[in-house]
Amino acid sequence: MKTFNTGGIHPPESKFTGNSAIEVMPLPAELAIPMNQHLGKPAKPIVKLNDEVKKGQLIGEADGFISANVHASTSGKIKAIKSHPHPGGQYAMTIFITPDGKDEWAEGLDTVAADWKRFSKDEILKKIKDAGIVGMGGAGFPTNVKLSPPPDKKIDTIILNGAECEPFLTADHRLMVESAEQVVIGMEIMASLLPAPVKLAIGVESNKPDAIAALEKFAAPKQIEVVSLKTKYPQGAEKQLINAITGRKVAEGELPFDKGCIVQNIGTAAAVFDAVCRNRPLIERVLTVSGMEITQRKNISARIGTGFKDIIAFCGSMSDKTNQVISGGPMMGKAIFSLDVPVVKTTSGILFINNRSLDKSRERTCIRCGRCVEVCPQGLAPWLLANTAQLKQFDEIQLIGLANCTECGSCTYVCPSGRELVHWIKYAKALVSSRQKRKSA
Amino acid sequence: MNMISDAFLPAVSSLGAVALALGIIIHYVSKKFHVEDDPTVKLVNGILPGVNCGACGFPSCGQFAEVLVETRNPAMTCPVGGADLAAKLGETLGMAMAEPKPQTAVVLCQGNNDVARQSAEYLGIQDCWAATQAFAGPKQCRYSCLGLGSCIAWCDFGAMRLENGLIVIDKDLCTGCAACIPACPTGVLVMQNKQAARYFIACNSHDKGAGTKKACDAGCIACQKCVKVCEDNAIVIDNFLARIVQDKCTACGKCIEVCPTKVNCIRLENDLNAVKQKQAS
Amino acid sequence: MDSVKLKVSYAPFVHTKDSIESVMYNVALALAPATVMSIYLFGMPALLVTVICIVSCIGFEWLMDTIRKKPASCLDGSAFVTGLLLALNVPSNLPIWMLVVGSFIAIAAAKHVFGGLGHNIFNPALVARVFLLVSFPAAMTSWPVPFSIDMQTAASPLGILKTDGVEAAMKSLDLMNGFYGTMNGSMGETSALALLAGAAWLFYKRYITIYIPFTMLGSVLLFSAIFHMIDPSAYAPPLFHLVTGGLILGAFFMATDMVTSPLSIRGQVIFGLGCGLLTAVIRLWGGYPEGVSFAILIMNGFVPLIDNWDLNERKAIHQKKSEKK
Amino acid sequence: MPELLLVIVSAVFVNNVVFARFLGICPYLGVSKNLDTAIGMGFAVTFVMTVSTALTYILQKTVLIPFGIEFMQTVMFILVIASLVQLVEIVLKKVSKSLYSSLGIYLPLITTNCAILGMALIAIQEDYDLLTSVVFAFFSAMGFILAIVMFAGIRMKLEEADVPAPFKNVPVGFISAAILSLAFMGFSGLVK
Amino acid sequence: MRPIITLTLVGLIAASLLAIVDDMTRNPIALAKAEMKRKAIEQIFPFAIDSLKQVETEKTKFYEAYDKTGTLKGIAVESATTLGYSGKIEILLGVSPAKKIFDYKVVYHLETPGLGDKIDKPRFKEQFRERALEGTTWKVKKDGGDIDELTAATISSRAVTDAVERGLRYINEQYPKHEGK
Amino acid sequence: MNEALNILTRGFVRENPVTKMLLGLCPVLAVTTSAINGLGMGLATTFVLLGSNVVISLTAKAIPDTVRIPSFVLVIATFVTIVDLLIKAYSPELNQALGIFIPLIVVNCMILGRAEAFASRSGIWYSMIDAIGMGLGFTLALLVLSAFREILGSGTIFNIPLVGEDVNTILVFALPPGAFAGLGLIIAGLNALEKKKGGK
Ligand SMILES: Cc1cc2nc3c(=O)[nH]c(=O)nc-3n(C[C@H](O)[C@H](O)[C@H](O)COP(=O)(O)O)c2cc1C
Ligand SMILES: Cc1cc2nc3c(=O)[nH]c(=O)nc-3n(C[C@H](O)[C@H](O)[C@H](O)COP(=O)(O)O)c2cc1C
Ligand SMILES: Cc1cc2nc3c(=O)[nH]c(=O)nc-3n(C[C@H](O)[C@H](O)[C@H](O)COP(=O)(O)O)c2cc1C
Ligand SMILES: Cc1cc2nc3c(=O)[nH]c(=O)nc-3n(C[C@H](O)[C@H](O)[C@H](O)CO)c2cc1C
Ligand code: SF4
Ligand code: SF4
Ligand code: SF4
Ligand code: SF4
Ligand code: FES
Repeated sequence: MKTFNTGGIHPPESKFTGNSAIEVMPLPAELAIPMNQHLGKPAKPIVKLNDEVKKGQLIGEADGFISANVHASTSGKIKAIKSHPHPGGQYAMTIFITPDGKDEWAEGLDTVAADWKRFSKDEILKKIKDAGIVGMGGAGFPTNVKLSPPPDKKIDTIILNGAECEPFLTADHRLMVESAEQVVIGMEIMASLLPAPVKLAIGVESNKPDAIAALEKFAAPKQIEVVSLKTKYPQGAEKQLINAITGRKVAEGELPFDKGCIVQNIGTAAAVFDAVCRNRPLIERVLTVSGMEITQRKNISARIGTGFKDIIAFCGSMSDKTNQVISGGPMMGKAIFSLDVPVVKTTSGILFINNRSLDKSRERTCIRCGRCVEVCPQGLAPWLLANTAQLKQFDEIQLIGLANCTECGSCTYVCPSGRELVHWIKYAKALVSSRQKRKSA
Repeated sequence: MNMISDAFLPAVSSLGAVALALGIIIHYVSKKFHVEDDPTVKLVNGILPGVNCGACGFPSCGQFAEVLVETRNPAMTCPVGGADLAAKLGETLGMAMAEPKPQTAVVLCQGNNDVARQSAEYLGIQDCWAATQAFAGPKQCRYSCLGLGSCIAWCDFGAMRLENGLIVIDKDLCTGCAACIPACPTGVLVMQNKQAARYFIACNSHDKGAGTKKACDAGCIACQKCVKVCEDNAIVIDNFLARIVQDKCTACGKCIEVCPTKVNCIRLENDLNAVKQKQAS
Repeated sequence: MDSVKLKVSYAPFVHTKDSIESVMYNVALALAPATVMSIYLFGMPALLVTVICIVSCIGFEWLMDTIRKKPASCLDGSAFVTGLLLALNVPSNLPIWMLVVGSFIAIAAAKHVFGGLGHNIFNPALVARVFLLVSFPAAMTSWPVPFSIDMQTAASPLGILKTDGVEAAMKSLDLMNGFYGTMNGSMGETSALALLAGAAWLFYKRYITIYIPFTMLGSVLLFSAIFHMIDPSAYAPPLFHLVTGGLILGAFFMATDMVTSPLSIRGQVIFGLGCGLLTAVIRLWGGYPEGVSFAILIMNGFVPLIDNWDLNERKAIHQKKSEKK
Repeated sequence: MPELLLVIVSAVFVNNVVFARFLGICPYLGVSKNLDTAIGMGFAVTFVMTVSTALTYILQKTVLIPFGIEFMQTVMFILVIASLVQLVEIVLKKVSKSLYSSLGIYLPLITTNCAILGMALIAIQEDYDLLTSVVFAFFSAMGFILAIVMFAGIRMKLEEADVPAPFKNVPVGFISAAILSLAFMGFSGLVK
Repeated sequence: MRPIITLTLVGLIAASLLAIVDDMTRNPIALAKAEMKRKAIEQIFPFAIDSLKQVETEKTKFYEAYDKTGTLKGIAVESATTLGYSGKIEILLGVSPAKKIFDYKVVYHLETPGLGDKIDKPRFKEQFRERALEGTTWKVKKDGGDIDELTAATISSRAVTDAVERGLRYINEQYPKHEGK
Repeated sequence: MNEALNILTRGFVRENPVTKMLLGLCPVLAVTTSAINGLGMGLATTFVLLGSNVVISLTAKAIPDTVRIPSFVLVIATFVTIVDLLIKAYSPELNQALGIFIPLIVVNCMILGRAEAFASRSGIWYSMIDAIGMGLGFTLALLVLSAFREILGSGTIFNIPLVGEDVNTILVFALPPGAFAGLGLIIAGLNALEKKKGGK
C-alpha cells in the first residue's frame, strides 16, 4: 500500500453513505447558477432577463483564458440575474432560472454515446472547454487548461484522484463503483490528449475495496494501474498523491506538471466522458449529503444550481441542533452563511453538523507540543506560521514557506490548544497578496 | 616644601605625560581620520515628528530627512506634521515648502449593530481579514465595515475605535497618515481632505436599492432624490451608490432633508475648526 | 429549518479529542506511580506535600488569571502538573509555608510574569525548586529516611558523594535499592522504576519524544563513565549517577516540558546533550550535590536561540528552493 | 584543573560578569533587544576589554607601582580606556564603514561599560600575570557574550509573549535575568 | 593644538588635586587600618585592651594584648584554611596566655549565606571557648571529634575547626615567649 | 525657582536614573545587599555627580569635541578617587563592603550621562540641582532596593535584626538573583502605579 512520506492524520472516517447508491434528485422549483464556479475570472452572462433557455444552453461565457463556460441546468425562463450568496462564502453574480418542467435539451446535446477515438485532439479539447468542465475535486481549475500544459513540460504520468480522503464524503466512491467504465474511459480520453507514452494510475484509498475492484475490471485491460493507497488524510491532495504514487516531490512554487504529472478528480473524468462521448455539458454532479443532523444521508446527483434548501427537503429534514452547514468536506469545506446557496460544480458534499467545539472554542496559546509540525504533510511549522501571522510579520512569513501550505487543515485538526492554524495561514496569505497587489499597483 | 608629598611629582608628571600623549594621539588621529557628517540631516530629523508612520512614502522619518536634504524637493510633505512643520522645514532649509493638504480618514458605512442586519454568527478569528477568508462577513451587507477592527492596530495615533460593531474615527486624533486604508479588506475607509464642512455619503453599498434596504437601515438606496434636489450638481449616482463631489458641495444641507433612508446615509463631515469655533461661541 | 441559526467558522470542522487538559492530566497520570511510591516510602507527610503543592499552584493560577483578567485556566492541568512536579522535587518534610512560597514562585514569577501557559521560558517547577534550594538550603537538603516514623533525616546519596566522597556514597546505597526507590531523596527522585513506568506511558501517548531524555541520560552516563574510568576513587560510577538524584525525573518529565524545550529534533538533541553535560559537570565538580535543575534551567535559557537557529534554517531552505527556481 | 583553565571556567561561568559580578549590566539590558546588536556589542566589548586590560596591566606595572602612585589607578585606567575607545571609534569610522556600522555604534557605550574597568581592576587585584590577565579579560568578555546573546534570544521570544502590562520589557527582563543568575548559581563551587 | 593642551591641562590639574588629597588622607588611612585591626582584636578578647604589641616570627604574626597594668592578658594570631565550602576562610584567633581559647573572628570567607556563614555566629563559636590544643579532638562530631557541626554546614564547620587548630598550633609551636611564661 | 524645583524632583521618580533611565545599574544590583551599603553607595555617587557636574558645567565650553569624553572621564575619575580615599580614611567598614564598586563609580553611566546630557549644556546652578536631584533619586532607588533585599534576605534592616536567628529568611534576596528580581519588581510596581494614575 502506498502513501506519502511526511505527516498526515487519520480523523474518524464517518463514511456513512459508502453503500448508498446515487439517487437522482428531482428538479427544484428554481435554480440559481453562479457565474464563478471555477478558479479564475467569472463567466460573462450572455442571457437577459426573461430569456427562454434550454437545458445545456450556454448562459455564461468563459471570460479569458482561465475561466469556464456555464450552462443552463434545465430548460426554463431567466428570472433574475443578481448577486447572490455562493457556497464559497462570498456573493456572486448568479443567474436564476425558473424551470418550465420540460427539461428539454438544447439542440445537439445529449447524443448517444459515440466512440471518442473518432475525434481529433483539438476537437476533444474544444468539447471539454465548451462543456465548461472544471476540476471537481475542489479547486475548480478549468480542465481544458490543465490538459494543455506548456509544451516544454513533459508529462509522463496522469493520475486519477479517487482518494476521497475527506471524512463523510463518498461521492467519488459511488461514482467509481457505479460508473467505473465511464471514469476509465474519461481517463483514457484525457490521456490521449498528451504525447504518449504516459503512465496512467488511479489512486484509491484502501477503505474503498469495492471501488478498487470495480475500476480494476475496466482499467486492467487498458494498462491503467489502480493503486491502493493507505487511508490517511490528505492522501487526495495533489502533491501528496503524486508523492505517494510516483515518489516525486512537488516543491514550493511548483505545479504538478513541473514534475511531469497531471492529477484529475474522478468526477472530472466522468464529466469528460459525458462531454466528449455524449455531448453533455457539465450541468449536474454527484454529491454526498451527510452529517449527524440530517435525517437521510444520501449520495445524490443534483443539478448545478439546486438550492441547499431543496436538498434538505429531499433528504428529510435537518435537526434543530444543526449549527453549521458545510459545503464540502469537514477538513477543507466552507461553513455556509445562508441556506440560499446553490450546488455548484465543485460541491462534493453538504454536511449538517452540530459542531460542539464551537461553543467552547477559544484559541489558547501554543504549548509547543510540535504536533502540528509532525502532521504537516508539507513539512512546514504551522505554529510558527500562525505566530508570525499573528504578529503581522508578512515579509517574514513568506520566508518560512507560507506559499507552500496547501491548507489541508491537518495542523488545526491536531492542535491540542485549539489554535486556528490554517485560518491564520489563510489570513496571512490574504494579506500578503493584498500587499503585493498594492505594491504592484 | 614639606607640604607636598613625595608622590606629587610622579603623580602629576605621569598623568600629565599620559594625558599629553593621549591628547596628541587623539588629536592627530582625529585629524587624519576625519569624516564629515551632514549636520542638516540631523537638524531636519530633529524637526520631524519621529513617528515613522510612513505617510510621506518613506519607511522612516530619517529617510525622509536624508532625501529631503539631498534633493531639496519642496513637494515632499509630511502629512502628520502639517503646515506648521512645512513652515519649519522651509525655514531650516531656506526654501519654501509645499503645504500638505491635511487629510483625515472617514468610514463609508454607518452599519452598526442596530441598523445593519446579520447574516450568520461568526466564530472564527476575530479579525476582518480572517473573517473575509471564511465568508463575506457577519453583516448581510458585504460592502460594510465588518466591525472586527483589523484597522485599529495599524493606526499609530489611537484614532480608531470600535463602537457597537462599527469603526469610529476620532477626527481630532487622525493625522491623515492613511496607514489604515490598506488595512481594511472591504475598502470602507477612504481619505478625505480636512476642510470646511462638506456632506458626504457614508455608505459603500453597490447593491440595488432593495437589497441595500433589506440589509441595512442606513444604506444608500440610490433613490436619486438627493441628486435632484442638489442645486450644485454635486451628487452623482454610480453603480447604485450616490457620491457627493467634495469640491462642488456647498454644504447647503438640502440633500439630507430629502434622503428617505431611516438613518440618513448622508453625513455632514464637520471640519475641525468649525467644531472648535462652535464650542468656543 | 428556520429555527437554525447558522454559525460560520473556518475549516476544519472536526478536531482531535486531545486538548491541553488531556495532555496535562496524562502527564499527571504518568507521574502517579512515582507519587504513590513516594507516599508509600515517606508516609502521610508526602501526601500532604503533594496536596499542598497542587492546591496552592492551582490557587495561584486562579489568582493570577483573575488579576490579569484572563479566562480561567486554572483547571487546564498545567498548574496541576507544575504543583505535582514541585512536590516531587522537594523533601517530604519541607515546611508548608515554604511549599506555598515555592508554588507562588512557580506560578506567579516563572509563569504568569511571562504571560502564562505557553509563554514561559523557564520551567516553572524547576524555577521554584531552585529558588527554594538556594533560599533554604538546609531544609532542602536534609532528606527524610524512607519508612522512618520520627521523620529522621539524612543526606541523599549525592549529598554524601559531595561531602564524604565516593566510598561513603557507594556504601550508603545499594544500586538496586536506588532503582526501586528505597533511598533518601526528594519525593519523586527516589524510584527510578516508578518514573520509568510513567515515562513509558508518555512515550506511548506520544506526548514526549525520545530525543531529550535519551541524549540527556546518555551524556551523563558517558561523561561520568569517562571520569570514573580515569579515577574510580574520585568519581562515582555512571550507574550511581543514573539512579540517584533527580536525573530520571528531570530527563523524562522536566526537560521534556514542551513549553520550555525546543521543537525540532536537532534542537532537542542539543538541548538534551546540554542538560546532560551541565548536570554532569555540576555533579562532578560543582558546589551543589545535584545539577539537574540548574542544567535544565540554563538550557531553557538557550531554547529561544535554538528556535531562532531553526527558524533561520527554515528560511535558508526556502531561499535555496526559490533560488533553484 | 590547570591554572589557566580554572581562570577560564571561572570567568565564563562561575563568576560570570553579568550574573555573578554585576558588571556591564547597562549594555546587557540596553543592547539586547535583538540578536544582531547583542552579538555586535559582545564583540566590541571583547576587543576593548582584552586590549584595555593588557594596556592597564602594563601601566600598573611600569608606572603606578614603581612611582608609588597606586592611588592614581582609577584615573589612569579610565583615561586609557576612554581614549582607547575614542581612538578605535575614530579610526574605524574612517577605515571600514561596514565594520563601523556594525561595531562602531556600540563603542561610545563601552566607555561607560563598567565591566571594562572592572576587569582591569580585578585582574590587578587578583595578582594575575600579564598572560593570565589577558586570558581572564578575554574569557570574561566571552561570559558577557554568553549572557547577552542568551538574553537577546529570550527577549526576542518575550516580545511575542503575552506579558502582563506592568512587566512588559524591562521588568520581565530583570525577572529573566534573575532566573538565569539563579540557574548560573549551579556553577558555584565549581572553582574554589 | 587645543585638544592636546586641554587634555594635558585637565590631566595635570586632576593629578595635582589627587596628589594633595592622597597626601591628606595617607595618614588617616593608615590609622584607620590600624584601628580596624585593633577593633577586630578587641572583639575576640573579653577584657579591655590598653596596648597592643606586634610580635613577628619567621612564619606568623602575633598580637599581644596588655591591660592597663601592663600584664599580658591575651595573644591573637591570624590563621587560615582552604577547606571551606567555597574556598579560603581566614580567622583571627584569641587565646589566653595559658593558651586557652577566648574567641575567634572570621575575617574572610565565601561560605554560603545562611549556611556556612553561621560559623561566625556566637552560638557556634561558644563551644570553642576554653579549649586548648591538647585535650580536644579537633574534628567535628560526625568525624568522631569533639566539635558540634552546624546542621547542613559540616564542611564549613570542619574548616573552622581546622583553622582554629592551626592557630593553636602556631601559638604552641612558634610563639616566642613560649618558654618565658 | 519652579524650574529648579522641577529639575530637583524629576530624578526622584519621574525620571529616576535607575527605574526609568536604567543607568548605573551595576552598583545598584551589586551593593544593595544591605541598606547601609545602599545608602553609602548612593551618597558617594551623589557626591561624585555633584562634583563632576559642577566642574563640567564650568569647563564644558572650553573642551574641544575630540577630547571631550576623555576629559569628562578624567574629571569624574578624580572625584571618584577622592571619594575613595576619603572613605578609606574615614569609613573603612564601608570601604570593605563596597569594595571594587567605589572605583567603578567612574563608569556609572549615569554620571557620564548627566555630564553629557545636562551639565555640559547648562549653567552651574542648574547642574548642581540636577546632580542633587539625580543623586538623591539614585540613592532613593538604592535604598528601597537594598532595604527590600535586606529585610527579605537577611531578616534585618540597617543591621538591626527583625526576626530571630533561627527564622528562615529567603536567602535568594541576599544573592545575585534577588537583586535582579527585586529591581524588576520595583520597576513593575512603579509601572502599575503609573498606569493606575494615568487610568484615572
Ligand atoms: C488537502 C487536500 C485534500 C484533497 N483531497 C482530495 C480528494 O480526496 N479527492 C480529490 O479528488 N481531490 C482532492 N483534493 C484536490 C486535489 O489536490 C486536486 O486538486 C484534484 O485532485 C485535482 O483534480 P481536479 O482538477 O479534477 O479537481 C485535495 C486537495 C487538498 C489540498
Ligand atoms: C546551596 C548550598 C550551599 C551550601 N553551602 C554550604 C556551606 O556554606 N558550608 C557547608 O559546610 N556546606 C554547605 N553546603 C553543603 C550541604 O549543606 C551539605 O549537605 C552539608 O555540608 C553536609 O553536612 P550535613 O551532614 O551537616 O548536612 C551547601 C549546600 C548547598 C546545596
Ligand atoms: C551602556 C550604556 C550607556 C548609556 N549611556 C548613555 C549616556 O551617557 N547618555 C544618555 O543620554 N543615554 C545613555 N544610554 C541610553 C541609550 O543611549 C538610550 O537607550 C538611547 O539613547 C535610546 O535611543 P534610540 O532608541 O533612539 O536608539 C546608555 C545606554 C547604555 C546601554
Ligand atoms: C511532558 C510534559 C512535561 C512537563 N513538565 C513540566 C515541568 O517540568 N514543570 C512544570 O512546571 N510543568 C511541566 N509541564 C506542564 C506545563 O507544560 C507547564 O506547566 C508549563 O511550562 C507552564 O507554562 C509539563 C507538561 C508536559 C506535557
Ligand atoms: S494546513 Fe498547511 S501548514 Fe497546516 S498541515 Fe496543512 S499544509 Fe501544513
Ligand atoms: S499543535 Fe498547536 S499547541 Fe502544538 S505546537 Fe502546533 S500550534 Fe502549538
Ligand atoms: S473599517 Fe475595515 S478593517 Fe476596520 S473594522 Fe471595518 S471592515 Fe474591519
Ligand atoms: S485613522 Fe489613524 S491610521 Fe487612519 S489615517 Fe487617521 S491616523 Fe492614520
Ligand atoms: S554598565 Fe552601567 S553601571 Fe555597569
